[in-house]
Amino acid sequence: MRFEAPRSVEEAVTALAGQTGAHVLAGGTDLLVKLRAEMIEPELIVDIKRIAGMRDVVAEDGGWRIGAAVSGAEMGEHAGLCADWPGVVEAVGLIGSTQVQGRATLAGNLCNASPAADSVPAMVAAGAVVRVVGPKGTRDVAVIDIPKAPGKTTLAAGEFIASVFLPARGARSGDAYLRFIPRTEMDIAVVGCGIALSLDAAGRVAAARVSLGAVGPKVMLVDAAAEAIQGRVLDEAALADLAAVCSAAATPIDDKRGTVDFRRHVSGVLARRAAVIAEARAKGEQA
Amino acid sequence: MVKVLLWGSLADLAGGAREVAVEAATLRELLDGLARDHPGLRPELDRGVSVSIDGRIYNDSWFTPIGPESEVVLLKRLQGG
Amino acid sequence: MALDDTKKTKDFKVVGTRPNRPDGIDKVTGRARFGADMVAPGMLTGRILRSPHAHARILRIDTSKAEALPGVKAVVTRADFGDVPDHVANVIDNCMAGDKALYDGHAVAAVAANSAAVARKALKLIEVEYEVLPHVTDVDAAMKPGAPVLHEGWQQETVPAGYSGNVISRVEFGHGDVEAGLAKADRVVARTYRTGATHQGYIEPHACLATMSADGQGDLWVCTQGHYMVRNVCAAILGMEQGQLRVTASEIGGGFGGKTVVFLEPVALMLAKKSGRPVKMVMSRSEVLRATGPTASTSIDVRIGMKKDGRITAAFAELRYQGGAYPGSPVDMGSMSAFAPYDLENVKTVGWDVVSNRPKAAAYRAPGAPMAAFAVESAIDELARGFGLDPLAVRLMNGAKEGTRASYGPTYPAIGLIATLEAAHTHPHWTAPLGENQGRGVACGFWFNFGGDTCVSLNVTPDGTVTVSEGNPDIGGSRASMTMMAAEELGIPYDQVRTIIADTGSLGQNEVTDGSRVTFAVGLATIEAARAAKREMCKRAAMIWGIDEEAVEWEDGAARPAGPNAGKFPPMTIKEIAAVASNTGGPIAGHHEVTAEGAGVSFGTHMVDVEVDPDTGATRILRYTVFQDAGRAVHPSYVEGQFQGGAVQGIGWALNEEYIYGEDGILQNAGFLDYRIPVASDLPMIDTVILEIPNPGHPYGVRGVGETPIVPPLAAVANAVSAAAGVRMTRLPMSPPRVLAAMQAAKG
Amino acid sequence: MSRIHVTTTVNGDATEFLCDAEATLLDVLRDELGLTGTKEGCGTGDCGACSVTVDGRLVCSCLMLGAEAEGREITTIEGMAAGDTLHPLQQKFIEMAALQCGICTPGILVAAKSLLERNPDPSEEEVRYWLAGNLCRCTGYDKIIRAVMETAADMRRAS
Repeated sequence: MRFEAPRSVEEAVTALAGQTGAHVLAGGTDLLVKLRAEMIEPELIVDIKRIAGMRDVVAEDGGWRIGAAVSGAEMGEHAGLCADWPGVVEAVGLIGSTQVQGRATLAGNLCNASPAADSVPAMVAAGAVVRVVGPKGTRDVAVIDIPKAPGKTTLAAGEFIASVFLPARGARSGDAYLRFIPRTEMDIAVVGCGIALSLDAAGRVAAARVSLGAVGPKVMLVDAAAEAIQGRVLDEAALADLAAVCSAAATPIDDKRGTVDFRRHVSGVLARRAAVIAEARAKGEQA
Repeated sequence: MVKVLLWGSLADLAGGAREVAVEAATLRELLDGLARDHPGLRPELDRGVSVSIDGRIYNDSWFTPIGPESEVVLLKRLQGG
Repeated sequence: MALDDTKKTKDFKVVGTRPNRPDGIDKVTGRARFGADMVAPGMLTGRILRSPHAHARILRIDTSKAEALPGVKAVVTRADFGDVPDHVANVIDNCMAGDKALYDGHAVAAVAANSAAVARKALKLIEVEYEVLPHVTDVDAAMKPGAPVLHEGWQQETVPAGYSGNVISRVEFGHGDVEAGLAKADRVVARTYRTGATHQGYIEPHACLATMSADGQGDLWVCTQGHYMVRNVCAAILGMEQGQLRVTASEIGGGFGGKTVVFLEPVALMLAKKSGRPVKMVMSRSEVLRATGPTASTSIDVRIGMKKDGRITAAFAELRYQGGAYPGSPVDMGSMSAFAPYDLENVKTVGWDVVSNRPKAAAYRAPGAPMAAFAVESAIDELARGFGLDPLAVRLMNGAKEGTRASYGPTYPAIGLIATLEAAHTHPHWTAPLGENQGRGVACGFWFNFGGDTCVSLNVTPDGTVTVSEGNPDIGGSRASMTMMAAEELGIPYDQVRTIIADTGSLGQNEVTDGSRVTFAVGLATIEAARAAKREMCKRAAMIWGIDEEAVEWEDGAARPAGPNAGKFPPMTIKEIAAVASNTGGPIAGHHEVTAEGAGVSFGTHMVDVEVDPDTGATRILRYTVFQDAGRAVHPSYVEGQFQGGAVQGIGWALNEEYIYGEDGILQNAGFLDYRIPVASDLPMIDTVILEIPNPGHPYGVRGVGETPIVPPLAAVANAVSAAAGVRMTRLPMSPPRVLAAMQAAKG
Repeated sequence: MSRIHVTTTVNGDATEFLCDAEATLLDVLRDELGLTGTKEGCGTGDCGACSVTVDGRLVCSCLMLGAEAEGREITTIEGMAAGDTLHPLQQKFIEMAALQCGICTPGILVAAKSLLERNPDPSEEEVRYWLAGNLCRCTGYDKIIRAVMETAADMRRAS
């Protein structure tokens, strides 16, 4: 195995081009676990952290462009991100321990392509777009289109994610992400739910994006959930409808972390709770 | 004679008696006497037992004295963690 | 000289205080050397190839390609060990599979190579041809006729006809007439309870460093709860004389019973023997979970009858414990301890030891008792609540006391159960208000505690300070406790004594650090060794003063003339006597070798408040209080630490920890990610109340305290969750999906 | 396969080492540099026993390659005391019996120090969540949490 730490995107693309068994290293919190477990035996590891800009958070078009090597801890310390996309920041903050937070990244969480990745439903709800670089140039891709199947992404050979773009939050808007785990920390999500919504002047839901994690082979954007609350005040009836739609939309499996029935039920529970938080944030309340 | 209380399944192997009498003044004499008088107990005795004498539990000390009025109870060999 | 046999509380100067531990600085600075921290010149790395099948016949192992790989210095399989004595046959078969691999992770071969990378590569070159066999991992399934049988012909004479060969033994305890007693009850609860298999979960993986010389001498550095056990077992397996194998215990990073057996050690020695080089082996976490530890999973039927005033009329439990691939589940201990806290006229327990395709169960803190207590204490709680009675009052009414005939046979001497119950009953926790979705549970627990072979050597140095050598690895502060007892007995300051853990070449046989025995048994031997040294020092003073030995007594660290005819001499301190030791007969020491008997049994009562989320079934522990009899708390901080640690391990067992096997018999959660031990944010502070009912079998009244604290929490938490959720939980762990499903089923 | 030459700073000392590309920082610290105070409990970032700081940021050294240490500043448990003067956390852990076996202790101390550098007045909940990635199987965490909070109070009083 070889290790390279290129200083530019071009160098990284060159290093990865045509190299079989090459893996990109950002935070490494998934990659090193797989390496150690001998699930992967790379020929080459390309550390992208020394590429200019990879560790920066930059304001762009009213939103934020987050370098692929920005850690969860750094996001949590960024006042602008925390103010605009608290749900995304909280979601990335849920990944692993304080120690893991010191390294784990949004891009890595996405490329690991686990259906249970915490930050991914939050990014999907936020309408995040990633900038993919590779031998054929640069392209912007919606986060929802990156995961293909458990452990697999739509990235082509030699491509990697250079940054994640969170769009402008918009007026009267808020987001939230909740997950269910058996302990209070250190577990993989049994169910995750991200919601981003905007309210109209009357406090009705003007637009919403609702996503679910860990209840299907990949993250899902639940359009029916958004439709269920569209134009409504988030009263008990609306929340109950939201919960029912999310429970129905979930297509989970039984595994060591949870059962089908449990995951379906909790999908609705989390959607309801996350919606209340997102609504409060959209109203400018502390939540 | 010392009266020895046997646990339930051990009693079955000693002919059904929950209590047997053995001529013994020490733990060693007690264990030897039980094996001699009740051959059915031998496999369990060979696997090892603990013995409660007047409420104190002994595992190994052969020459622990046993009085004729002592309360003697055989126990499965204790394990710990 | 006059020496009191027992000290009274008011006399203690050191015991009962909280000095800093002698190994503290090493452990907070990273200097302390644990199992994996040792190196030797020319050292090789050893690694183990493990079975990917739950049950398979090993048809052929071809190691030739691995042996040919450059850098590989030795390859070992079961064949290298040949025939071994009967008493270690199962031990080596568990360390290295023979004809069959009996569980996922069972070792089948090992290599030693000059780097970890080469060793890893070599494992891949070992070809093993398996014939995969049907497997069974569930205890009830393993007992059924027709279940895949692990070992033909191993069933003991105690098992009636009609059971699978996996049922190894049956045991029965009790007295009275259970059926007649149940007939007198106003209500009988009859339920089946199940517990998952848990792992001891020590944070330090098993590790050792072995060397073997051509002349047959061996040395082993190892993290273990008992290096004398390691010596004896490894010597038997390798056909060595015990005196030729010197074992040194490293600092030990947790054990809880899981390091009372060997796993790597015989293999490392064999690799060292074949390679002629030192071999270091360190397990990965997944190896620890797949192939060491765990405890038994259980299925337990309980029937208890109660009068409406709370009096128990009869109690019955049938306990089925699968202990993994070899006989020896802790069902005997479970059967003996199940009803130990109660004064019962009619009681019976039946225990079944069952093998299955899982790693062989190792002891885990009060082995066998927590599961039995979970079942029994749940049933008692259900009865008490059903009659609208105070669960603590019911336990006080039925609780065992001095003179009670224990369910396992003997009559109790002075014991502390009632004291713990009374302390719980009057504690503010018991009457604190509870909120919505919250519940409070209580439960009692019992453990035997042991003594066993123990040696202590106490030496007085020329400057009059003292060294104590003991042979039991210090797993939770025992060097501090021994130092305290030596200082107490000698009447000198704590910092004038240093205690070390000696290697197997330095002391006689020592029983493993288990059964909560160390503070009791090693403490007893330390006190006796100090008394021997005091006698010698009194003798030296008598020589110097020219008076009779009998006319000298020891007090406050000095020899003093005593009695009317002793004469008037100023006291001679330990330092003064030590300074002239060479002139008065030579170096001064005391030592004591004993098979300690008379460890006092111990009882505890736990109280816990929980909140259950009605929407998700998630349980949060809100408040927890432990009440336990310590006999005498030598270092109260470490007693509290045992209470707290045991309680939290029990909370983990109750809520989240379990071995999860797939249909394929493969362990699905062999890592700390999905084997979920409690984390700091899961817990509140764990309050403790230490009761002190002295053990008459120890000079200072000490009882073991380490194991009892894990006995009550499974039931205490289950009783609290059942109260909060409004439905009786009978299966552990009470994971959120199980609690939610139970709540939904109860709602209909 | 040639080894990688890395120049870094460990506990304030300029340090060079050679490592294989797949070697973790934990492997390097323990096996190349002899700094065995950093422990391996799991190798998967789930136990925190291998906690160190890299450029002041708390990480699991098992989840970082040794090669990544180039130009970084690493601090381990061995760098916590100043000569024979213990850090207040180290002293308090001993005094309050906040360790039993001691295997998790180095990682917990490194993590707790990192917390107090960021938050000198943490609540009990903040301490518990910050340390959630540091498993301890002996203590039930009670005395650890108390020791961290008391140290924080002492350090606030002293400053």
